[in-house]
Amino acid sequence: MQVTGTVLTTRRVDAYHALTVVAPGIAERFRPGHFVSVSVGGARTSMVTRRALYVHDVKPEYGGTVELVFTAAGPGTSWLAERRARDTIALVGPLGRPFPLPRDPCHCVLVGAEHGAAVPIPLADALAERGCRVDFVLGAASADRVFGAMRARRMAERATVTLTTEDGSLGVRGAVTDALPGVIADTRADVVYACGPMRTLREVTAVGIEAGIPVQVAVEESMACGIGICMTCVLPVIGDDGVTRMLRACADGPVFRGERVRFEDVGTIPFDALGAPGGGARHVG
Amino acid sequence: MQVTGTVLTTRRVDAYHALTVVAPGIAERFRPGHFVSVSVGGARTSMVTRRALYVHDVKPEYGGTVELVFTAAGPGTSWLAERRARDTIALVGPLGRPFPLPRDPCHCVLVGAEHGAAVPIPLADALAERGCRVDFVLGAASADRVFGAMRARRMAERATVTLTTEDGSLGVRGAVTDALPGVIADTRADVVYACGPMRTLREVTAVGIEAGIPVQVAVEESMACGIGICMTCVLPVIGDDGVTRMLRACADGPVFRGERVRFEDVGTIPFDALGAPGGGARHVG
Amino acid sequence: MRTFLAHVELASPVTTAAGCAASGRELAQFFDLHRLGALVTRSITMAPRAGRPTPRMAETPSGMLNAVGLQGPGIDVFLERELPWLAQRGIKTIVSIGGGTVAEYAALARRLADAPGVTAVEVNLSCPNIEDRGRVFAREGGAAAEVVASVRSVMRYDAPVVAKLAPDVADIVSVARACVDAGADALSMINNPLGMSIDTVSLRPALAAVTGGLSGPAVLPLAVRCVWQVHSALPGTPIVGVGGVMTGEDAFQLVLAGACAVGVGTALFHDPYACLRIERELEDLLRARGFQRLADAVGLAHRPPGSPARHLHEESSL
Amino acid sequence: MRTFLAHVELASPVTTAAGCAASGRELAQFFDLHRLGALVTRSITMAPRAGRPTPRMAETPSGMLNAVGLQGPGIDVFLERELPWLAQRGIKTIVSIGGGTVAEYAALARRLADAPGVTAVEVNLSCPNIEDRGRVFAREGGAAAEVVASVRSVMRYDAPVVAKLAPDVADIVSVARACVDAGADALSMINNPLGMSIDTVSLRPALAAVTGGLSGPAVLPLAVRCVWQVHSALPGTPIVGVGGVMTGEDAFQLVLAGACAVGVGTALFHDPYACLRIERELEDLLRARGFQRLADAVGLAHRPPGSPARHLHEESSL
Ligand SMILES: Cc1cc2nc3c(=O)[nH]c(=O)nc-3n(C[C@H](O)[C@H](O)[C@H](O)COP(=O)(O)OP(=O)(O)OC[C@H]3O[C@@H](n4cnc5c(N)ncnc54)[C@H](O)[C@@H]3O)c2cc1C
Ligand SMILES: Cc1cc2nc3c(=O)[nH]c(=O)nc-3n(C[C@H](O)[C@H](O)[C@H](O)COP(=O)(O)OP(=O)(O)OC[C@H]3O[C@@H](n4cnc5c(N)ncnc54)[C@H](O)[C@@H]3O)c2cc1C
Ligand SMILES: Cc1cc2nc3c(=O)[nH]c(=O)nc-3n(C[C@H](O)[C@H](O)[C@H](O)COP(=O)(O)O)c2cc1C
Ligand SMILES: Cc1cc2nc3c(=O)[nH]c(=O)nc-3n(C[C@H](O)[C@H](O)[C@H](O)COP(=O)(O)O)c2cc1C
Ligand code: FES
Ligand code: FES
Repeated sequence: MQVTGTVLTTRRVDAYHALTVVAPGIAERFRPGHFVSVSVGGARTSMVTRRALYVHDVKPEYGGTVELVFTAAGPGTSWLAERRARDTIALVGPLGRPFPLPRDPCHCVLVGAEHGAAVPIPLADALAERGCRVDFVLGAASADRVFGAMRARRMAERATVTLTTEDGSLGVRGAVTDALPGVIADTRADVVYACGPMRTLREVTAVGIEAGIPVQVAVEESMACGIGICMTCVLPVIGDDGVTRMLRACADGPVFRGERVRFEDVGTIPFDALGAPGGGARHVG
Repeated sequence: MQVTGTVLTTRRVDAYHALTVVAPGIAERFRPGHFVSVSVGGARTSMVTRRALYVHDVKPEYGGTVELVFTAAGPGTSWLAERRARDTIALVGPLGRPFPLPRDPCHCVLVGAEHGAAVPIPLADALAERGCRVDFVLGAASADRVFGAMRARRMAERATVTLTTEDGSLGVRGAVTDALPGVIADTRADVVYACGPMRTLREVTAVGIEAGIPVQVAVEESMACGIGICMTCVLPVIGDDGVTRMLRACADGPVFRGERVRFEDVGTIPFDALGAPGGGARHVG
Repeated sequence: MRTFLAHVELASPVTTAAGCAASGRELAQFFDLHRLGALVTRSITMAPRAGRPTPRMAETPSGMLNAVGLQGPGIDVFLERELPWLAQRGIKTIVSIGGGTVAEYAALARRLADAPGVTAVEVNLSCPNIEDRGRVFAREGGAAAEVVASVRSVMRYDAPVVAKLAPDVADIVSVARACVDAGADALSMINNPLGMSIDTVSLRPALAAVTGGLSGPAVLPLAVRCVWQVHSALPGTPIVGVGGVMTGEDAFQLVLAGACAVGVGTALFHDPYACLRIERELEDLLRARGFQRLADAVGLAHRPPGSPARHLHEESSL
Repeated sequence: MRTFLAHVELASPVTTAAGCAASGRELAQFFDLHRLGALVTRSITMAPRAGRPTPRMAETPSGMLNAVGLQGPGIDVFLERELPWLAQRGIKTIVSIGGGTVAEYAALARRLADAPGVTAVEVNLSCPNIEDRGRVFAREGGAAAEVVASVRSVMRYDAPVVAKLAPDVADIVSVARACVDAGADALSMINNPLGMSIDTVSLRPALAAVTGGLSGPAVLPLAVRCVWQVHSALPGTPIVGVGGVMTGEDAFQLVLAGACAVGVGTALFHDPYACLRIERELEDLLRARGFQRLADAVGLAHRPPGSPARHLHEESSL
């Protein structure tokens, strides 16, 4: 659904900007892994595409608020970063397929890198509700980009929070994937949930495969619509039938099973994908 | 010159918006009849052309401020109307050729219609300084669009202020040109200065010709640059040599002698204009 | 607000633009597709197509570039799954087709000829002609006409054939005329002009495909001009105006230039409800200007200056 | 930051775009014209021209339409007053010329051949050919080539002849090639594509001339694409990239696509200092990316993906 949300609060969280927006319909239907698309630039802007942002959190206040956490990366997110309380922004959401939750209680490791760390937090709540044990591995390039550490620590009463930074300014020096195998082993994890840059997701998936446990990843591809109609956000994913298809990160994802995503072929059309030029097609007419 | 001005105050004046902007270089060089061009829409806007606005007034505060008075007519001026104190706006100015002032004291009638009424006010100051008697005729469609009446009344100690409205909601019912002949006669005016819609300027010029006195008009044409380089703001004006040329309202004007402007031919290329298709050219190579 | 595309009546003048509404189901989550004038499908190809590599999208000033490369399921799956879903719901469907040879277009049309639920066929002529060194059909009147004639000859007589033209030509009127002479019942314009963007960080083209189609508000003035020129030359030919329509006012410009229906593409990416909003805004504008019917406004900007606007100030009942 | 246009050295890669700097004096009030790569004049015609009626301008999304109609003083007054003013000050001047017949272009070039102060001649090919039912020269390689050949044959050997191309063609490369084969020393692209806007209040075309040229950021992707395609086909031909350049980053896109100089038009209407700002921004960007000279970046986006960016991470001294 599309709503015009009113900004309730804005704040800086280290390197990130956080906006809390009143958006009842979206908050109500939110599940962890969902994202929203936000129009940027205001009236008569030259920016025609919306920006995709994960929903970090929802709260029941004012009928329902959503919290967005983002980096001012380019002109669109910079514009968003300048919003103030009482400004309105147009949102479409919740979008995408959320993380599938395990039917029975199990041990979960939640990995979040860079702004992707906004996603594990609400996911942890949902998992904890189902009686799962939740351990965190959160990381980024530097301390000011490690998001959600405090909140994770508060949630993880029974569990652990591992922080990593590339520059060693906080927690373990290195990437989340350096710490992950140890955490999986220590916690005897059943499943990994991950959100972050594509390179990280690829490595997390490799770690999961190595450890013999499934990995659920929430991917990030450049998106023009976020609702499945523009076909610009595709990546090669292997289906249940073993066939690789160019699936939409927005509507078929953003959550996929890590081992199904052909990370090494992202940005290409694998020759054996359905409908690939020169032969991949299985159903040529 | 181009300056980034800081908005000092904003206010509504009946149907108009007034912005006072700190713009020292512009204020210093301002002469009545000058205008500025204002960029609108902010970063990444889709509006690429600036908006031309007369300078209503300048004040010495903060090194020099300019006051702009305008109607929120379309998207650009509506954006301007939303500016608040401390916002910045980019201005180029002062632009155009200002009103020529008489060498010796004389009797002047200043005509302002619609937002054009913003111009006579500072002009009256300059004329009064030279010892001229200044009478006003200010008019608009309705009372809320008659600008500057109070200020004119305060200035015109020795003189008269005549107000007109089309709907009769203030002053004389009718147009400024209905009242003008009487004022010219009563004050034994030597010259008329006028600013307002083109139709009004045309009629004011006719009144001046009838009365046998010169009229100085400040015209308004759609402008893309305001500095004389785009050639979009032209109108047919008769030169000292009797030849009609398509002159630029922005750089050759906006002030012209009324009887030199071929008002009835505005929006056309008169067949006898220099360089008109099929013959008007005097200097064909 | 009703309109006619050739002899077919549409309940609204606003349709989706080809390739901008996927299978239709995606938009159905947001609103009832019956409220569209028609759903125009992506360009259906013979074989399934995986499309172009990513990045497929780059934002440009008031526009975007896309190089999707006609990703789609191919005609078999389309007829098996996508068309029936639309047909069962009675959604007016204009099927866009794309091919690499005249024969391929004809074969596609043949497959559609007795398929239930095909309101009209739109021929996407912006495909590279593999028999002419990849030159796009729409760039050459002769090639475009051949495609149109072959499609018209096999298509059901009561399904209009709409030729979709591209603006990247020296003379759009001559291409339009060639298509109409070859049997096109209506024209749709414009498809995306070819553009390009370079990433100044990677120092490489922003799109994997290097060049891509420009769409969005930036191209509206090109669309209005094309519709104007073609309507001027072929006033009897129905035109679907497409290109940069974001608001009812944009749609109104195309209508005044000569379009009897309006396609919406990029705006849908921004606002899933764009078609409904644009129809409402267009209706309000027409009413405010005193028009009783959309048809009275079609091509109205062509009337000589100063001629009386007969339709105006009469009672309105759109 | 120096560059070469054919054999002529320019002190800056940024020039004004034809018809966007009037006589030069208007901009001289704002900055020293010597800081321009060159001042490109309006297109000079044989006779003085009053141009088109107003309205001549309409704003469009991220762009504007203009229909000025080459208003100007004619070659006599230009040679008497405008050129000497520039020449006396030693301002590098590229004289744009426009005509209605091949003979007229040749006659204009003859008048410029021994005029002091002509750095180069730019041939505006977007003029209607009155001998071919008003078809614009730039739309047809043959006509464009005839004009270029006639100008080249009479022009001073040391003054480069620059052919200015329009994007409204099916194949810009073939027009470019025809011009180069006819003797063009360099190419400039793009001129304005034809667009149109309709005033939804008056229900009439927004421009008195009905259609007009589209300029501004909206056309940047078209300009980048044209420069890319032509540089790809004719890597040895110097190209002046023009169209929608508002920032140094826009200019950088054109340079990476293959332009060795960049023309700025509409941006000047917005910001009289645009040329200087754009040069500064371009220089900063080049430096930040480790380029030592502009020439190292020209056409760089054409290198095969993954090829080493040799220029990078070396010491910079632009
Ligand atoms: C499902 C999803 C969820 C996301 N969640 C977050 C989040 O919670 N916090 C956060 O900081 N960032 C998030 N991103 C990335 C965010 O969308 C981009 O940083 C943002 O779109 C960049 O816009 P810009 O105007 O700042 O930059 P520009 O580079 O100017 O953007 C230009 C265009 O490219 C698109 N684009 C550029 N980068 C990306 C990208 N990484 N992903 C998608 N589109 C892109 C933009 O949508 C726009 O159309 C998410 C992306 C996706 C796909
Ligand atoms: C010398 C001069 C001085 C002016 N002074 C004032 C003033 O003091 N107060 C005031 O209220 N208005 C003034 N105007 C008119 C004002 O410039 C227009 O109302 C304004 O540009 C409209 O912009 P918009 O975005 O609101 O409307 P839009 O119609 O969306 O504007 C679209 C484009 O048309 C141009 N345009 C539209 N109308 C005009 C117009 N009347 N004159 C020039 N360009 C136009 C705009 O610059 C813009 O490029 C003046 C105009 C001129 C030429
Ligand atoms: C992502 C995308 C995909 C498109 N796919 C097709 C297509 O399959 N067939 C077609 O004829 N046009 C296609 N188009 C062109 C649109 O139908 C339309 O002509 C063009 O985008 C201009 O309209 P707009 O500015 O409203 O998007 C596509 C456009 C976009 C942006
Ligand atoms: C008002 C105006 C007048 C122009 N006059 C000419 C001209 O006389 N000759 C010419 O070759 N191009 C002319 N052009 C085209 C520009 O030189 C340039 O090619 C085009 O506007 C694209 O660049 P821009 O987006 O930077 O304006 C003109 C453009 C504008 C906007
Ligand atoms: S972003 Fe449009 S289909 Fe995914
Ligand atoms: S507005 Fe550009 S020349 Fe007057």
